[in-house]
Amino acid sequence: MPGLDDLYREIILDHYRSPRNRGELETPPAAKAEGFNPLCGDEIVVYVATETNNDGDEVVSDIAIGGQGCSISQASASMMSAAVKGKTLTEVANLTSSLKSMMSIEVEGTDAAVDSDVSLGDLQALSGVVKFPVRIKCATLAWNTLAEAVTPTD
Amino acid sequence: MPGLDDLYREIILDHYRSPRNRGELETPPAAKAEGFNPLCGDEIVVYVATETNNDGDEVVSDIAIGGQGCSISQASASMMSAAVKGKTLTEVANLTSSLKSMMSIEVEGTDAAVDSDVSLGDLQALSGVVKFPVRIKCATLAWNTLAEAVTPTD
Amino acid sequence: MTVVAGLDVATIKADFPILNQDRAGSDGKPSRLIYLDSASSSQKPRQVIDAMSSYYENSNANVNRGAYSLAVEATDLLEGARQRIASFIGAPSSNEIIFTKNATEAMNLVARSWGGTNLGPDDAVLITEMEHHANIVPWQILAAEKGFAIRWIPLTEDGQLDLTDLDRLLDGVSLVGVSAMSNVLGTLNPVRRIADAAHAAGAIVLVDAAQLVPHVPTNVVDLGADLLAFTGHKLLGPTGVGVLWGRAELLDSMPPFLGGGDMILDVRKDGFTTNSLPHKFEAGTPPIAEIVGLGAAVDYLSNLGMDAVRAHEVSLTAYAMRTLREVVGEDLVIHGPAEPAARGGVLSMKVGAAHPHDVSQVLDQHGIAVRAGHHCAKPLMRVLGVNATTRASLYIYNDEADVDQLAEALVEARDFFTL
Amino acid sequence: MTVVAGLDVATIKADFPILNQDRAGSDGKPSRLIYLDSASSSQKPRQVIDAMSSYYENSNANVNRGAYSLAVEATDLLEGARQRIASFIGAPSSNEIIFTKNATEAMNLVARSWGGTNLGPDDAVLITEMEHHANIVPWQILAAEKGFAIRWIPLTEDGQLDLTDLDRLLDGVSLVGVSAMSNVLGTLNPVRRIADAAHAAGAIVLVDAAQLVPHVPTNVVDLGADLLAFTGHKLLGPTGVGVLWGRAELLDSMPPFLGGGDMILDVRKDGFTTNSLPHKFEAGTPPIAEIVGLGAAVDYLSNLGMDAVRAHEVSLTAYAMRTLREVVGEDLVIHGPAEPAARGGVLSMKVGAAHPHDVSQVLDQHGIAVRAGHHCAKPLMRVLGVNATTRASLYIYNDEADVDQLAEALVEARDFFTL
Ligand SMILES: Cc1ncc(COP(=O)(O)O)c(C=O)c1O
Ligand SMILES: Cc1ncc(COP(=O)(O)O)c(C=O)c1O
Repeated sequence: MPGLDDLYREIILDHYRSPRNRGELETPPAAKAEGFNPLCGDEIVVYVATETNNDGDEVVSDIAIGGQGCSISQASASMMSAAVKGKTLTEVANLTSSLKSMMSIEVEGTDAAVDSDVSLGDLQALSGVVKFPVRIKCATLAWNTLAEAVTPTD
Repeated sequence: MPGLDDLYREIILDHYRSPRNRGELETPPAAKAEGFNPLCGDEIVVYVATETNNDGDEVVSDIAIGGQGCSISQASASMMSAAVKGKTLTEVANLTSSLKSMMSIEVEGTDAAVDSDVSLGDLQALSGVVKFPVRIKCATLAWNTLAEAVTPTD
Repeated sequence: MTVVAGLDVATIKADFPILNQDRAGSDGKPSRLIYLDSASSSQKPRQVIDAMSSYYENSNANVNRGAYSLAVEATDLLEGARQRIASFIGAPSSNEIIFTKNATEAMNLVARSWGGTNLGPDDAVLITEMEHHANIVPWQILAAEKGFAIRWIPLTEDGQLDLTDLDRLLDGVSLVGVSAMSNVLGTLNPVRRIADAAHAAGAIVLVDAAQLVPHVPTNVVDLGADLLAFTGHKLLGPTGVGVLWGRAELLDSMPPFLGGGDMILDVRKDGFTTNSLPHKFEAGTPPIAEIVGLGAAVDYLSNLGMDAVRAHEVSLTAYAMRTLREVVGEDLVIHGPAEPAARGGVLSMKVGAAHPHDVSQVLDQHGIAVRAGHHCAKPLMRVLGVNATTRASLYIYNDEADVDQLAEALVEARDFFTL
Repeated sequence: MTVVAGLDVATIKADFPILNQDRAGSDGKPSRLIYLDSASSSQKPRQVIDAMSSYYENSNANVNRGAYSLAVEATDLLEGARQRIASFIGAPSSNEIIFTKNATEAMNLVARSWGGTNLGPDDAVLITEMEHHANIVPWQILAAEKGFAIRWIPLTEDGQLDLTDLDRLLDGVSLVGVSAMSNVLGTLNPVRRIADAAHAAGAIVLVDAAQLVPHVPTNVVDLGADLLAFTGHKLLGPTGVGVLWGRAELLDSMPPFLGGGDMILDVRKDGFTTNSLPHKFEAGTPPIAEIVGLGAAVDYLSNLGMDAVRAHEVSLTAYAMRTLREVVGEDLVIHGPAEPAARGGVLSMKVGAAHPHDVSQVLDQHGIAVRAGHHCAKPLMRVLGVNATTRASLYIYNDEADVDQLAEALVEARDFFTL
């Protein structure tokens, strides 16, 4: 059985204790999505504002995280918020896909444009989660919620 | 395991081969009830005509049996039709109760007036059925249907 | 050792504890069970019984709920079984496998959830005269509420579906419910042909595969089914578990059936948010050990190979039809298709003038278990003009010796009850 | 040997295979499971596991159908279990015991069958803020169709039902749904008092006894219940079986829920005739082996004596509340009633600032299984102002040593996650 240290890396505990980008954004202009982990009752709220940059790409201009959850889901959300700010939506998609493939999740409907090989930086610390399959949902909750927030709803 | 002879006494096979009182009666004046054995799909129809005798008792003046079934249900119906003709409804109730107690069925709601100790005559041949619990329903189907036919419906 | 078309029945029999026990015979001498009622419920191999005991002894915990490792283990066992069951029937995704308590619940789920939403007074449902009550009564209950019509595909003389008027019958129909294999006649119905016609007419197709999946290689996509139901206990699996498969898109469009734990993402005082497939349709604690057992059953059959299973049954059915007719003679009527390749190993018989209940009693004295009755298909009984039949049904653990003993006992029953 | 108030826990533990297996611990050393999640699902004694294996190995056949002796044997085993389960809960007649797949189905049956017939736009159903989703969502689904109102009995600060306004809340209510014992707070609710008030107001009472029947001597008549649901797997029994008990007269007045085999007397093309109780509500092949297993579970508990079971749990709960508070200290909040005699052995905790999911992860490293989450009671979570709790729940196989280890591990978790 893998030990607690595999899961709770120092950097994760740091983000858990001092979460980045906690708060709300005004909607609109920001988009908002709520995510649930039905297993443990965790709820996460992602607010995300985008703008079009000079190259004509949509970029995450601001992000805020609300809701409550365990150390893994909170840390993952906090690390995500730091990682995606200023990134284009394509870069965000690549990052998400890269994170999920680290979690050994098969990414469905991946199109050719998505590159799962981008560097994860700090997010690499979440790799220990893979040994605790139940916690994978905690780690990916924020990411799925972000994806929902930036997907145009019809 | 009890043998076939316990179940299929000669008198039972005789009633099965030459069933008494097969047919229909006109309704009204006769009453009619249908019985099902959901286990095997058997259906029995009992037609019964009653009249009030000199003592003011209701008496089975005529009875007819329709439907289809196995040897036990057919023989039991045939023997029943022979046994109850001319009997008062109280005598019929006593006979039914007596038969059921031979089958080790607890008779519910038995009132004091019912006497389970009356002599069964030929019906005694059905006693072997008790060793074949599944067939008890076959043996009692006609009797339950008769009871329904003579119960005033509201 | 009896080898019939690829199955080593002696080895298979050895896997089934109940077939290797001495039971008290009518003459007091011990005898072995000759089990010919698999269409009602199959026996279980040691591998299935052990999988469930082992689950309780090593891995038992509630699923989808706990974060501790035992709960993860239980959930993995359940989801692993779901995946193997999905591939056993060629389901495109394991999320399309909904666990129910039996095939009956699966069909009620469809009636209530899909039918409750899509059927009104101007609609019609088309079923067949050979349906099991489980694919009739749910529609009758709902029709009484919603006022739609129920139409029936009639039968030909030899117990096949009469599809002459199919297009006319399909006019205005929203759903076709059809048994892939009759539990009374053994008839294998042309599901694909019916599905194609139904789809062309704008209807969806619910297949009752309770008798198909255990006996015939099954691929839900090739069948053209939209929804398909089967049950664990006829498939070497335990009681208490059934399966509804459905196209994901269709299941997604249907409202939940039962409400409770696991089928929700959120519950507030003013309402709830539904979970995704398959959880949406699996309210409450699922039959966990039973799903694990069904997974083991599917493994057992996959190891034998469903093609070999089918070949064994066709060959044994041919042997049985020939032998029974020869030994019992003119008095024997076997309902349903004459051609073994067009049917499963379900032999519904009329044995002279003897009533099925009496026949089965005589057989029971010889340790032979067959079923006498209406087989939960009363409308079909009326079409056949009988109250009941004597039904012998074959499976992987039956061999020619079983058939020979059946034939002999049928002769005794016939003679005993000949007027 | 640990003897707590009449139960010999060491002997009991020996009956549960899963509690006697070495499992891999976090440090690689083998460790024994400390199972504290019985409110989610209980473990099974050898007697229950064996009863089911033995059923499959010796007596397996479909029930209510076959005339052969094996089918009679299977039917007798099922009906014998029905009788023992009936007397276990003081049911006046075994015909009032309806087998379902779990407690969730039992409550959905009531909602659909009774509610579907009796509830309209002017009606109201009264439930409590501490209900499990299984006694909330079925009413929400039905309310969306029928337009009746759902009202909620609120809670007091210490997690009891606040009955101050009961009479006003009951005004115009047709059914009261109440959990006899909360799966989150452990609260034992005054069902009899509520039932008396409900009956006086003309309402019937559905009791969710999923947590009561396994832990507290239960008599449906004394409770004043009209309908009562529980589930096998929390009661030492297998998954895949639940029970709905109802007053015969009431069940008789309700239309069938699922349609199919066994629940009918006759099926014609133009409709069906319903069978009598209990078959009317048992469509399709029942969970036969599971019912046999539940019968064995009830025998096991009857042998211990439910009074002794309850005494053990009160005493162990008192020990746990005292010990956990002492060892973990001020940081520990135990939700629900403070008085052990007013509650069951369900301890929902807040452990400092640590999230329940993280707490349970730390505990799991020590082989301690507790549940972290919303326990299928999200409305209650909102009332408590939390997202989730860490829940340890006690049963007959737990002892003071289990509690001591829990306390120690909770300290570690608290310290690890203290900011
Ligand atoms: C109070 C209560 N009611 C109902 C249920 C549902 O039981 P099941 O999941 O077996 O249907 C549970 C258990 O999860 C419970 O604790
Ligand atoms: C064709 C068919 N459909 C449905 C069923 C119902 O299966 P279950 O009783 O397991 O729900 C059966 C078996 O009884 C069957 O033979």
